[in-house]
Amino acid sequence: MEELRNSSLLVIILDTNPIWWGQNITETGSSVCLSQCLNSLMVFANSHLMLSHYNKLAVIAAHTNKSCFLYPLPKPPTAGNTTTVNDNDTTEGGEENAVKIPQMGENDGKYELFTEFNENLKTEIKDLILNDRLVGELYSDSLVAGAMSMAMQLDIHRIEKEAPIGENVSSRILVIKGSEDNAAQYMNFMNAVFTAQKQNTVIDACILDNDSGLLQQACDITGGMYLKIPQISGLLQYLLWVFLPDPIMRPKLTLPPKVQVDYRAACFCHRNLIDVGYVCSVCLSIFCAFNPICSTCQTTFKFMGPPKILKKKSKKSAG
Amino acid sequence: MAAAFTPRKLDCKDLHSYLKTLPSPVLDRLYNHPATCLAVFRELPDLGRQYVMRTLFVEQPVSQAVIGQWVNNKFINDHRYACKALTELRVWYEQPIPGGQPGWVLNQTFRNNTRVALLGGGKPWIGGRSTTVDKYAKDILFLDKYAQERWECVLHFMVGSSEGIEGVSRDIIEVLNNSGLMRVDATDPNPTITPAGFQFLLMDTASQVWYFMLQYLETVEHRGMDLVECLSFLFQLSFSTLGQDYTTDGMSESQLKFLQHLREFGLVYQRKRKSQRYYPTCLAINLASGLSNVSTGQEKTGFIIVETNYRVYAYTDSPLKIALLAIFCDMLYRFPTMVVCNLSRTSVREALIRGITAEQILNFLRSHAHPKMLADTPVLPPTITDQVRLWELERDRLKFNDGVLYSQFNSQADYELLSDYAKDLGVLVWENATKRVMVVTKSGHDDVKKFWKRQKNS
Amino acid sequence: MVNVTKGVLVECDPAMKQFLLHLDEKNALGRKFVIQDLDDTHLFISSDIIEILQTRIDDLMDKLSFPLAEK
Amino acid sequence: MEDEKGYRWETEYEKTWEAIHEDESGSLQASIDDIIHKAKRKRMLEKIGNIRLGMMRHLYLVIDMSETMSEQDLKPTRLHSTVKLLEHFVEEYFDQNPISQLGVLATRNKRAEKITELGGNPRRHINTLQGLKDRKCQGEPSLQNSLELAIQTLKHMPSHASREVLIILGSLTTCDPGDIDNTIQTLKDCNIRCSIIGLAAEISVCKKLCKQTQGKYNVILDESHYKYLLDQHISPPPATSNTASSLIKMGFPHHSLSNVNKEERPSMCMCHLDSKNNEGFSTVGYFCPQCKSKYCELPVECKACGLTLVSAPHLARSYHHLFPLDSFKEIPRTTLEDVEKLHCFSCLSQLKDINIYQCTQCMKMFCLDCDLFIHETLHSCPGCSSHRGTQHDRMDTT
Repeated sequence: MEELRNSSLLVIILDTNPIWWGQNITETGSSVCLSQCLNSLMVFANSHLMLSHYNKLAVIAAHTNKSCFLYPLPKPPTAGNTTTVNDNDTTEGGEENAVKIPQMGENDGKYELFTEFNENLKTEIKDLILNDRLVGELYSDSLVAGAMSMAMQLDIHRIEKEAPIGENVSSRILVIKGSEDNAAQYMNFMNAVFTAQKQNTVIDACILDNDSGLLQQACDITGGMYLKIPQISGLLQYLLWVFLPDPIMRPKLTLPPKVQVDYRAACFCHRNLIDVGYVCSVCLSIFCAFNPICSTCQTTFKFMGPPKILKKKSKKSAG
Repeated sequence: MAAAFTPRKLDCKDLHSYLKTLPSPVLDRLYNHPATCLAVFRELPDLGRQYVMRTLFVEQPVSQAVIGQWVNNKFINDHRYACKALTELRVWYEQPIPGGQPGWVLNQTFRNNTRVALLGGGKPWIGGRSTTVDKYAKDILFLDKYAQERWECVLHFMVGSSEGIEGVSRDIIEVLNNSGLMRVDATDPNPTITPAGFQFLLMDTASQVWYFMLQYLETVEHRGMDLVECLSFLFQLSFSTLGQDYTTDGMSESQLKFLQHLREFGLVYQRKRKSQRYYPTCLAINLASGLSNVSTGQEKTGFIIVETNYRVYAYTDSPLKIALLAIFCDMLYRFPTMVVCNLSRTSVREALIRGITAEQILNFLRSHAHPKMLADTPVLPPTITDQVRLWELERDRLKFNDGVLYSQFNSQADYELLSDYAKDLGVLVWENATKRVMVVTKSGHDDVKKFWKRQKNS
Repeated sequence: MVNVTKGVLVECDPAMKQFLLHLDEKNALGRKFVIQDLDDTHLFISSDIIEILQTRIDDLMDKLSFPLAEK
Repeated sequence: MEDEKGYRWETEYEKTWEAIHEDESGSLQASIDDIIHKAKRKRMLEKIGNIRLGMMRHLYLVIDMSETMSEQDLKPTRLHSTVKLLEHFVEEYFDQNPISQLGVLATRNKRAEKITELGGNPRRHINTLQGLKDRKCQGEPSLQNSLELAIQTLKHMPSHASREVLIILGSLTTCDPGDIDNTIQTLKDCNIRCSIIGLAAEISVCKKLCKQTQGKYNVILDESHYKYLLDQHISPPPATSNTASSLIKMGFPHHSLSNVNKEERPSMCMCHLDSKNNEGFSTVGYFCPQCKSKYCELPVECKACGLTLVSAPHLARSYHHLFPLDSFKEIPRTTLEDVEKLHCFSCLSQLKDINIYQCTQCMKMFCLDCDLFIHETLHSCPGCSSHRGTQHDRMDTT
């Protein structure tokens, strides 16, 4: 059927912010908790792996104080196996603890690769959440940008080093997020988005609660899908419907229309979203009001009346 | 005589076309195992897979109109193709929805077992992982080497080299003979390789294994084994983990026998015949990828460099690989780790006469190309590819068809009567109405002759 | 009345056809073998000649080709 | 003499054996790896640090279309090769300088002509550049005429922007109507930076022109060097001391889609007003926040109220020039304990190279490939951005 074999790498970034998940249950009275969402996620991830022998998967948690890989995990070299990212032909299970198998999930009709992935994911999430107690402060936003940078790196690494010749790896990132945007990570976030655009990596976003301006931009720039789902309980159906088809498939399917993207910028001084602002000609910092000195690069601006008139004047005087 | 001149292309079916040949009760039984469902699912067209995923959790039939709307109008052909594939494999069938409109509903067995594979539940797979630690645990390197050795034994046997012949069992020889890859001549007790066999040798390992297994499966029922059980087990193997050991507990009589055969082919490793534990090898696991007719990334790195001056350098010391090259190259020099040979018109022609196609030769060179060559696009120098194809075309300048010439008809009416009849039978190969001359095939001649006699008499 | 002759239908390019006609005319294979000249790309010939014809054509092709690589 | 190095191509290959040393086992592999590895990192380390850059660039590309450009020392011809490289250049230019503008001039038959106006749309420039391939190379170029043509437009550009001319010169002669020194003086007065890439040999007048206008003058060695020289013009140049700095008022327009507001009427966009067909007539587009004129793409200067319209990502794309990521510390692998257990933070592979790279802020370890990728493409450290303590943008800390 196809000459080139297409494999697709899906990197799922899951927002595991404890504050948002906690609030979600207490405030909205929603009965959906992280573990249920995780179940949907695992079915979705399994489905992705099921689609093709060559499909690959990684899951990264964007937590409140750090972001880290949930799957695959760096292997201790004792396993005698250098491949770390999941690949159906190579193994994850070459570990010595064969005795452990009956404990991890009842041995049932599930494809063992799925079983293994699901068990790993559960353990890692558990570790992550239990460790929360050790960290003092919790924040209501998550480190999505870090997770995205990690995803980009993994992606690049795979494409350049591991993909055999003739294999066409298309990769995409799916962000499942409930908490609010993290304004402090704006630059890191945008850098990751531009990198994704350059590498032809599609960024999809599945939003559980607050609309995210940053992710809207990210999806629009990279040509991905942005979807805010009406109820979290229907997560699995939305995932299977909208996010399972890879970008090559998408033009063939009828999918939800694109959303309106808010391309406004946040000013550097107050982090407000603005329609009209002032930009330093030297460092491109954005300000919501006119300042004589740029707070970023310390440039002194020539003060020549209101900037708009200055612009026209300078044009005329030069001409 | 004329038939020998048209080389028979080795027909290697993919899973889809193989399954289509199976009767539907067999298919339904096959879907009783989650592994088969997975394998079939992966063979479906892209859109088909999306349809299955969307309807997997919907119990009622879904209106055909609704499914049609899932797809962009421009891709209606893809949609039809996907629907056809799903129906052919009995993954879904037609059932009216409550309003009376036509709908599709997933095959219940398929649905249940795909869900089991995806979500868990249900019965464990046959055998399953061993629960104890193997004292003689084998690592992946060992298994790869083992599988390669076993498989190369089969290939060695085919090219008639003496290496590792003792590893080839009667069963293997039987399969090779049955499939027409080798032939026993009256004069020589040892089987010799056929043109089909040469084509087989030039395929990549995954396709070889798959072709071989297909041929083997044809003979399974003669051996008193159950086809469905064997197939299920084979699919299960292809979804197992390399380097993991599995137990033989719970396997049926057929399957145990099947396992022994697989052991001979090198698809599984078992330390001793009676051992309760086996390791699937990469041959078995790559079967799933061989299904879609693509080479696997597991192949050894290439060793061949082809230069524009028709010279071929092969960095290998494997007698098998050298023997393979010798099928279509003139050997020039041989060194401990490399051989030098020439692609020449005579050598390629010899290969072509054996029924090997130019495409197969080029494909072999391409798929075993040295990493240095892979860096270029195209991998092979265009002069070489063109010339090899030209050599093939050159042999095709004459096409012979045994036939019978009908000429000197008395009237145009007679001519038209006969030519129309021959046309209807599909045996007319050439005609010229103005000259009143026509040629029919040899096989069609008898029918046409009878018809003519009847016409004359009436 | 109809005349029925058994033989072999040959399909080839016009150049090749001319070569065959030439062989036939010159009695190069020891005898005549073309039964009927059908059209530009088709000939009808006697079937027992094919083997000899094959080798003759191979000879021709050998003469036409040059050794491409030096040994 | 600064020109001494790389002047003769042989210089690079003199005493090459001195760089190679055998290791204990007598293999050369280690030292070859080392050379490759150094070459990889070299480009990265050459990058300039945090100085004031002219971020809003107005650049005129002048392409020599004289007879000399049909010469075949670059394959297939100088012109074809140039056009191919310039296509890449234009794309990269707009990628790295999203709010900048570019225009193309050509010179042949002693004249200069405008191929494309200054504009911010890479597609349009690339299409016209491709069209140039089919045009004939004729006569002599005129340096002065092309410079005058560039000056005409560039001198009207706002004073805070950087004004630049980049000339690709294949010819060794120029046919000028007047004294080029006067033109050079005008260029200096207008603060226009001129750079020239010569395809043949060094010419005194070019050198003088570039020196006086603070541009760069280089002559190519071969095609890869040509590309390398062009690449050097992609990153914004340091701002000249007399560039005025000011705060520019900019608008961040809303993008509206047709399906959002049903009762909204379709309207004509400002950029396609002159077009004859229906292009640009829809409800979709960007609306100027000040006067509500509609445009179909950004960045653009509003034709009605003069406001520069950009989107936030356009600005964000340039930030990495201003806040470059510090280089990572190079640590030889052997000095570390437990090397076997180490793996690259971002790609999870085991660290096997001779050197390991460590971010000075978050102390995470990276492999060489990831190090290069982080500094060349990603521009932010994955380690820092995935921890609360180190996540803050560099622009907050500066």
